[in-house]
Formats: sequence, C-alpha cells, structure tokens
Amino acid sequence: MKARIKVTLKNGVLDPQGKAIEGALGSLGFSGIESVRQGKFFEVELAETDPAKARAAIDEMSKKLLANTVIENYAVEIDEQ
Amino acid sequence: MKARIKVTLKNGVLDPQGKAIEGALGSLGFSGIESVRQGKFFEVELAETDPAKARAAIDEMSKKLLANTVIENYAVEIDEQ
Amino acid sequence: MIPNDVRITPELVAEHGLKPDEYQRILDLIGREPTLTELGIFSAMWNEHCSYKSSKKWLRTLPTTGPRVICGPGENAGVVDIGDGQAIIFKMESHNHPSYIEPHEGAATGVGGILRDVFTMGARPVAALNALRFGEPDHPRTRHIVSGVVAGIGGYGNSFGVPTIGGEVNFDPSYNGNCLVNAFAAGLADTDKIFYSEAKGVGLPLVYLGSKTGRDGIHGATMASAEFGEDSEEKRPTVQIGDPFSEKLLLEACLELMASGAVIAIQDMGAAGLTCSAVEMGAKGGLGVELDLDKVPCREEGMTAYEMMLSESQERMLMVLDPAREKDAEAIFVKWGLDFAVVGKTTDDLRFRVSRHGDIMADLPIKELGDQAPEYDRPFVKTAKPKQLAPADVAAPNDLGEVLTKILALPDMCSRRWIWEQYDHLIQGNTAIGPGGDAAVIRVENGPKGLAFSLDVSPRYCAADPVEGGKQAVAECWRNLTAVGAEPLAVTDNLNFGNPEKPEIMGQFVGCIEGIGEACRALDFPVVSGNVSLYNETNGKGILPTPAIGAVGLLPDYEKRATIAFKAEKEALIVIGETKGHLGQSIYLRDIVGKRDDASAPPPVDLGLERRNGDFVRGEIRAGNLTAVHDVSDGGILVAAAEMAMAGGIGVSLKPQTDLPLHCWAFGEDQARYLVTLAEAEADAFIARARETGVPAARIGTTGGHELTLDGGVPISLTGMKEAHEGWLPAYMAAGAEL
Amino acid sequence: MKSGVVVFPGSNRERDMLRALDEITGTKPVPIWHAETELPDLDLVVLCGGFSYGDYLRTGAIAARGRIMPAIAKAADKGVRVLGICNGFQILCEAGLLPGVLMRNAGLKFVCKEVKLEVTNADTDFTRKYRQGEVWRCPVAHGDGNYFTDPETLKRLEGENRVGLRYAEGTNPNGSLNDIAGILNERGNVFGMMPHPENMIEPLNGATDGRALFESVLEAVA
Ligand SMILES: Nc1ncnc2c1ncn2[C@@H]1O[C@H](COP(=O)(O)OP(=O)(O)O)[C@@H](O)[C@H]1O
Ligand SMILES: [Mg+2]
Repeated sequence: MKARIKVTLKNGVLDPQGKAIEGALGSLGFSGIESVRQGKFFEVELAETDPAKARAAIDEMSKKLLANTVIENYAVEIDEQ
Repeated sequence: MKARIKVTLKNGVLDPQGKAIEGALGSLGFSGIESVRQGKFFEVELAETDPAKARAAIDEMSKKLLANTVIENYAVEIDEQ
Repeated sequence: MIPNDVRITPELVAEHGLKPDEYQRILDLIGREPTLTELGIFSAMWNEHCSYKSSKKWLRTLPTTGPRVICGPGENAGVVDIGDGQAIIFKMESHNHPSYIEPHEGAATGVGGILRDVFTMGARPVAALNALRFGEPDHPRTRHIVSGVVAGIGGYGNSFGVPTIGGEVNFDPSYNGNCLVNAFAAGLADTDKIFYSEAKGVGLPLVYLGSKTGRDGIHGATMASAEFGEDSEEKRPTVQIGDPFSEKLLLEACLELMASGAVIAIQDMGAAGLTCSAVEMGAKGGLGVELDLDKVPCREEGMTAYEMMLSESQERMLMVLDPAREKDAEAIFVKWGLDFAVVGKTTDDLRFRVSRHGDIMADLPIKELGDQAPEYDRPFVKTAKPKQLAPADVAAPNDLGEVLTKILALPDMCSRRWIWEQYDHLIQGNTAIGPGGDAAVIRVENGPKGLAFSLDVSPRYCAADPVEGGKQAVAECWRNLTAVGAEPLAVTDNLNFGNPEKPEIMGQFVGCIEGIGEACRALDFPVVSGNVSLYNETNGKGILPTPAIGAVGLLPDYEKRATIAFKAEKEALIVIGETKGHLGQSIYLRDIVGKRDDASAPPPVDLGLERRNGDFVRGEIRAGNLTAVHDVSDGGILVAAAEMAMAGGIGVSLKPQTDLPLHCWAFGEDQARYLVTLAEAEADAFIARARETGVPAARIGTTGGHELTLDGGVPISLTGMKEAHEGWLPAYMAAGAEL
Repeated sequence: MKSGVVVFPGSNRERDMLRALDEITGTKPVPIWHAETELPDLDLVVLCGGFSYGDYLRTGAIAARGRIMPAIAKAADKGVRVLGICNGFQILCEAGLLPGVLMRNAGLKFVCKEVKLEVTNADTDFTRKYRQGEVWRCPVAHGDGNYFTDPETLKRLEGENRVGLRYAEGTNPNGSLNDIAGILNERGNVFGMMPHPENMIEPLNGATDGRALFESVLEAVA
C-alpha cells in the first residue's frame, strides 16, 4: 500500500527557499507570480494492507519524523490499490 | 490562481534522504516499510486567471527551474477557483 | 489622540511578563493607561533579556577598561585594539530557550544574531565559536537537541561564510529541560572605521534595511526570559527561521554602505527587533524617535503596530543615514536585493512615537524605556564554602590505564570531531589552529599577526564554589590562549543561570561575577562585552551555574604558535606548575568514583601563579624553544598527555617523580599547569630556566613508540585510546533516529 | 594568465580563490559580478565555492540560470578554461556544462575534513602538474558532493578518461559514484571538482598540494 505525505510550512513561517525561487522565476522573465512556497513530498511503500491501519501508522511517522510540527503541517493520502 | 507542483526523483536515481528516513523510521520502531522516496512540493500563486495559460506557464517554470529534468519528474495541479 | 482599543487587564499585564509594581511604574511614568502596543513595548524593553534589571548592579563591578580597549560593554560588541590600526570586535550571546523549543532554527538564529552584532559595528566576521550544554545522554530529548543544534549552527555559519573554529560541550542532567546555546563571533575592522548605535543629529532619516517583517518570534524576547513550564509547547509558534543567505547579503551591503561614508549610526534588530533597536539608538543619542509603521516592509498582510513592534524577524538593521547620501545607500541595497525603506526620523523631544494608519499607537519617554529601565538589587544567599577533600580520602583504582581509557570516552571528555566536522572551519583560508586544540588560531589577513580564541567554564566547579569557579573559568581561558603562544587581550562572557528571584541562585550569580571580576583584574583581562541569560530552569530545576567565558589573544607572529601534538620521538615531556593531586570536583571523582553533586571544593585558583607560569610558557613558545604545549585541565596530567600522544600519533612513557598516590598525581586537576615537550638535549637547560623564574618544572616522561606507559605499568596502545576517544559521540548519535 | 572569479549572491569562497590565483599566477584575478552579461577577455574563468542563492531549491540551481551564465557557456565553447570548485561544480552541472548532478552527501551531513585525491588523469589542463596516479591531500567542505549520473553517462565519463580526480584510500566523504571528485567536459576545457585546492596552497594550510592544480592551468594556457 502506498502513502503520499505533503509537508508544508505553517502560514506565516518564513520560507527563505520560496522567497529565493520567487526571485529567480522573476529574473527568468516569468511575470505575475504572487508567491512561491516550498514544501516536502514523501512517498512511502507499506506492507500494511488495511487502509485505516496504514493511515494511523503514517500519521505517527509524520508527527515523529517526516514533519517538524513546530513549523510544518502535513497532509496524508493513502492509495487504496 | 493557485498551482501545485510535485517534484519527484526518477526511478533509478539514488535518494540519500529517502534511504536515511527509511532507516530512521526503522529505528523508531516502525515496521513493514518497503521504501521511502523524498521529493519536493511547491505552491505557486499566479495572477493569471486562465487555467490553460496558467498550466502552460507553470509547465515552463518546472522545466526551466523547479525540476532538474535530468533526475527529476514533475506533476502539475491547477486550482480552478 | 491615542486610540485605546484594548483594556489592559492584570492578566494581560502578567502575560507580558510585567510584575504589578512594574506596571504601576508604567502608569506613573505616562500618567495614563498604556495602549496594547505600548504595553508590548514596555514588556520587551523591561524584560530581563533587554534590560538586565537583575544583573546590571553586578555587571558594573566587572573591569571593562584597559590600554587596548576601544569600546567596552554597552555596544553591540566589544572592540579591542590589536595594533597596526586594526581592531578585533567580539561578543558572545545566548539562544538557550529558542534552541530548546526548535533546536535547528533556534541555534541557527542564535548564530545569525551574534554575527549581526559584530558586523553592525563595521567588522567582517573572521571567527565563530560556540559553547553548548546538553542534558544527560540518556534523556529522551538530548540526541534530538544535539543533532538539531549542531546542524543549525553549521548550516548558518557555513552558508554565511565564517569559519567555526571552536567551542565547548558538556552533558549534565541539569540541562535536560533547558539546553544552553552560547554563540561567539569575532570580526576585524580598522580602528578608524568602527560604527556605533548612538544616533546623532535631529530630523535625520531612520532607515530600515534587510529582510521583510513578519510575525516571527513575537514575544520571543519575553519567552527568552520566562521560566519554562509545562506550557512551553504553546510557546512554539514564536520560533524564528534563520536565513543565512539574506544575512550574507546584509553583511556585504552593510560593509559597502559603511565604506561609502553614508552611515551615521547603525543597530541590528535582535530581541524585540524594531522596538529595542529604535529605542537604543535614540536613548543613547539623547534623541527622540518617530516611526511610521506604514513604511515598514512587511511579509504578511494586515500586521498590527503591536506585531510590528515585537516582531523578531531576522536579518534586519536600522540605520541613521546622512540624508545627502540616501540615494547611493538605496542603490547599494537594491544591488544586493535587500529591502530599504525610510521608516522614521530622529527628533529632539526624547519621545518614542509610533504611528500606524495615521494613528499614534505609542508615545513614550524614550530614556525611561531604554537606559533608565528598572533595576533590581535581588536578595541573595552566598553558596556555603565547600570542604577540602584530602587526596587520601579518594580510593585508588586497581588499573589506572583502564580508568584513563574510560575517561577518554566520557561524554564530557571524548573527541568533538563529530560536531566540528559539520562546521566549515577552513573557509577564508586563515585557520592556523582549527578545532581540537587548546585555543583556535587564525591568521590576521596576510599576517604576520594571529588571533587566538577560547571558550571555557567548568559548571561543576561553579556549582561547588561560585567564586573559585568564576576565577577558574577566566584562568582556563587565559591558559588556553597562553598555551598556543598568544597574549591574552580581553574577554566576553555569557552568564547562564537559573531563576534570580531565588536567593540561592542569585547567590551563585553574585559569587561567579565576584570570581570573574577578581580574575580579570589580576590578569589584566578586561570584560568588553557579554550577555546574561537567567531563568534557565524547567519546572523549578535550575541548571548548573554556567558563566561561559570567551577570550581573545594576540600572536605577533602566527608562525610562532604551539600545538598540542607530540612532534617527534625521544623528546622530553615536562610539567610546568605544581602538582598537588587535587581531586575535589575532578572528573575522576565525578565519573569514575561516581560522586556527582559531591560537596568537595574545586581546585583553588592562584592568579599570581597562573600569571607567572603562563608568562614563562608563552616566553618559551615565542623563543621557539618548545615543540608541543598543552594546558592541564579536566582529567589531569594523564589525560593531557594522552591527548598530546593521540594528536601526534606518537606514544609516551611516563615516569612521575612524586610521593603522591599515583591516581592523585595522574587525575588531580590542580590549576596553572601545562605539559610541554622539547628536544632531550635542551631539557635540563629549560628546567633550569624555569626554576630561575620560580616556576615549578619537572621532567615526567619521554615521547616515543605507539603506546602510553605509566611508570612501567601495562602499556595502553594509541589505537585503543583513539577508538575510545573518537568513538563515543558518533556511536551515541548513530544510535538514534535523528536526521 | 588572466583569470576571473564569478561572484554570485551567496558565494563565500571568492576571497580564498582570488588570493590563491593572485599568489600562484602572479597576476591579479578580476572579480566578475553575476549580473554582468559579458566576460572580459580571460584565460581562466573560475566559479568559486559558497552557497549561491543560499543553495535553496537545489545547490547551484538558481545561479546556473543567472545572467552571466550564457557568457560563460560561450567562452567555454571558444575553448576558454572554466574551473568550478564546490558550489562552482554544482553550478556547472546544473547549467549543463558538465554532466550529472551533485546530490546530498550520503551521510546527510555537511562535512569539512581533509581527504586524499588520486589523479586518475594527469593529462588534462587542470592536472598536468601532478603525476598520473599521484595521491594528494585536500580539504572538502560541502553538504551536497555526492556525484551521480546515469549509467551511460558514467560509462562515457570513464571510457573517455574524463574523471580527473578520485577520492582515494577510502576517504570518499559523500558517497560519490566511483569515488568521483572531479570531472571534465568532452572538450577538456571545463573542469569541476568538490574539494578546495584553494585552501591547500601554503604551509599555514598544512600542505601546498593544491598549488599544482592552478599551476597546471597556468602552464596549459602559457
Ligand atoms: N555579562 C556581561 N558582561 C559584560 N557586558 C555585558 C554582559 N551582559 C551584557 N553586556 C553588555 O550589555 C549590552 C547589551 O547586551 P545585549 O542585549 O546582549 O546586546 P545586544 O542587544 O547587541 O544583543 C552589550 O553591549 C553587552 O556586551
Ligand atoms: Mg545587537
């Protein structure tokens, strides 16, 4: 079973990376860019076959390791098949 | 208009972070983890209001900067509203 | 008219860390109820971190002047003359509470803050060091904090481009809930191009430079002085994120701007950013300040005056500019891609006035906010004098060699390589002695001068006897600088203590300052800058008193420096200074015999002997007579000898001439001692020279082979010692799940 | 030899490099600001170490798309020697002037230490003053030096003898493929390496092994 975890910075938390990318896109000639925020993305393959159990495990992992909950939020998606 | 870009490593490209996370999850007592891959996630706010134009622009940005197409794939999602 | 939106309740006052009597003082000062913004401003200016209200009285007792001191405490950093029209500018500052809450960003922004303090004065940073204190290794949070703090310090300094060349690390249960991250930075400037924060001239533009203002770290300053309770989790969202890239741009832009002659006064935005910097600049210059917050570059929508005044967004500066040069100044900042905005002006009415959307949000007397903030004379009880421990009272081990190997692998004694290999200690190309020696040494651009740096304190000594412990911290710094051949110039300090409202904690503080002051006076070692961090407690448990000392020394010629590594076989090993086998508060007593919190006295510090022995060793180094030098500290002679052997990859056979029990001789921590090596043929003449100057010197061994042997005892292989010494930290960190 | 050092926002070893070039080539190198669109007439263009644009997004990614880069590509086409050290190497890869990428160190940590480098091709403009197979001391200081490329490219690199330097004696600090420390472009005038020879040029550094690298270019362009 496959899980996808999106980790994004909480609102208002400074995102130096996003800021730099915004600037770079501008100097590459892209216009009308209002903001860029960068986050992380994880794909985890699990032996677990029960979606509920998988979700619970992934949630645990996200809290413990994948996301720094002091400054980041995370969202989990489970692939049924 | 908001766009979301997922950047993931191509198959066969080694992923030191993913590997390390796999190991770390193991030593945190999580079992049944078959693989972890780490990627990037971007949220871009655009002034553009035409979805097609927005998608084209984002595609450009991804090719030109956000992804290193030598080792990375990217997937774009546009928020209609 | 001031719109007074929010009622100021006693709860609100308490929430801002202000005591009822302090709030009363505010009411008396302004003759009306403050606005919320004003309350925030007072809480920021009057908290411990910015006002030094509990410590000022005692800081005044420190010696802060000397022939080389250009600027002592009171500015962003201390300034010391190193000749040839050059000055070294340095300071140490804590980021303890933020680092406990978010280790990586807390430590990173701590480094960013101290670097700013240094380049705000016109200096290009040339060295960074850090003094770190963590909880016991087995505590569940310790590993996470170690890995985050080290990565945060490295991540910031490496990207900024300053060599991180030294520091110190301890583990102790008293830091379980309150780690200490003390960051030191030093920079070089020309003595005629130093910049200060005192505003000069009425009606001049106040310019905001650097990154945009967000809601980062609002109440960070109040947090940094608030004792941790169970709710510290809730304080989390106030943590700031460091952006070393912007800091590097800010450095280059500021130095370019300063060179252009446009800068009249400059102050970095540190704790309580805009508030502290604007008030400090005005108060110091005897001027008022007017801020129009609508002009402040913001990162987020709809920020209130309150939020802007308390934001601790990083990488920002405030300047008073020569109006004639405003355009050139702006051009420089545009070139470096940084924000630049005129946000106010200086006035002649000594008021601090802040407006937002045309409303006056604050109108306060600037002096009372700034240099006339409240001051306390807190009650204290002196720590009881500990009892001397007789050498005979400490049992001898069956196998000294086994004990040595154990000691070399202790958390407090093992190699710190795992940490400093994550720091770029080579960048700038001037590193002469990197991490791992007694003091770090850099070449002053193009030489021949060199500068030496050391951070030291032995918290366990300070806990047992604050006065001796304070003296010892200064003496050990002085000794470390001497051991590389440097002339000790001046110190900065970072005084980390528990809750000063507890008389016994205040007693530790007062005692340590007394010791520090006495030592600095005796060694002509003035205190030119520093920082106080109080309330380092969690749920009422105080940390060990930890007055970290950071010291700077000067080498006239960096080529004439000494290092700890044995250089050749068959050289004479000589101990300088008297060995009395003092085991009170020693590593041996604490970690081998197992007496933590033991009440015995730490080794006494005789400052006269320190100076006499040190001056002799320095003279011999500069005369080129010594091949290796190492000061004797934690762990005593045997550990010092082992460290020299491991560093040089050459063994040693020790033949102590002593009537002391061997373990007292080997592990005693008597002060004012050094181990030195030199060619066999020169040994006798050297010892004779020492005796002439009244300096005790005794031959204790000969270098050679690949083992350390003690008086015919079982030889210990260098490889075995190295494995023990290098192995502990990497193994400990690898055992956890940290990334 | 006329040399120039490109300075991007966030470059931080430009002063080390300028000093090394000055001392070894005997001619003052010129700093080149990233916003320029043309290069002065040079024999050697150096992209120095640092964290250009914070190394945000990917190391070297943003700098590789900077205004000066087309001019550098043009110079490279004309045969001008281009040397990328550390962040410079990362930039050259991102810019496509060298193949492959530099990924996060296998240990996931920034590493600053001395390593051993083996000269696996002494017949290049950047290594000719070393002996074939010579092993020399050099410091590294990076978080992303883990060289990676697809099997075909790797085969070509090795087949065409374009791996100039390899980490030797088990000192590979980052997990780099085939212990690769430095590689050449096809034409042999563009060289990228992770270690810092500019920090190994005088007794103060503990050795002077890095000098020969700069002396090689000096000889090549003479
Ligand atoms: N323990 C101390 N000893 C000497 N000077 C100190 C001490 N603590 C603070 N100072 C001085 O008081 C001034 C204010 O300290 P601080 O607020 O930490 O500086 P900054 O505002 O630049 O961070 C500085 O000049 C500092 O050097
Ligand atoms: Mg300051």
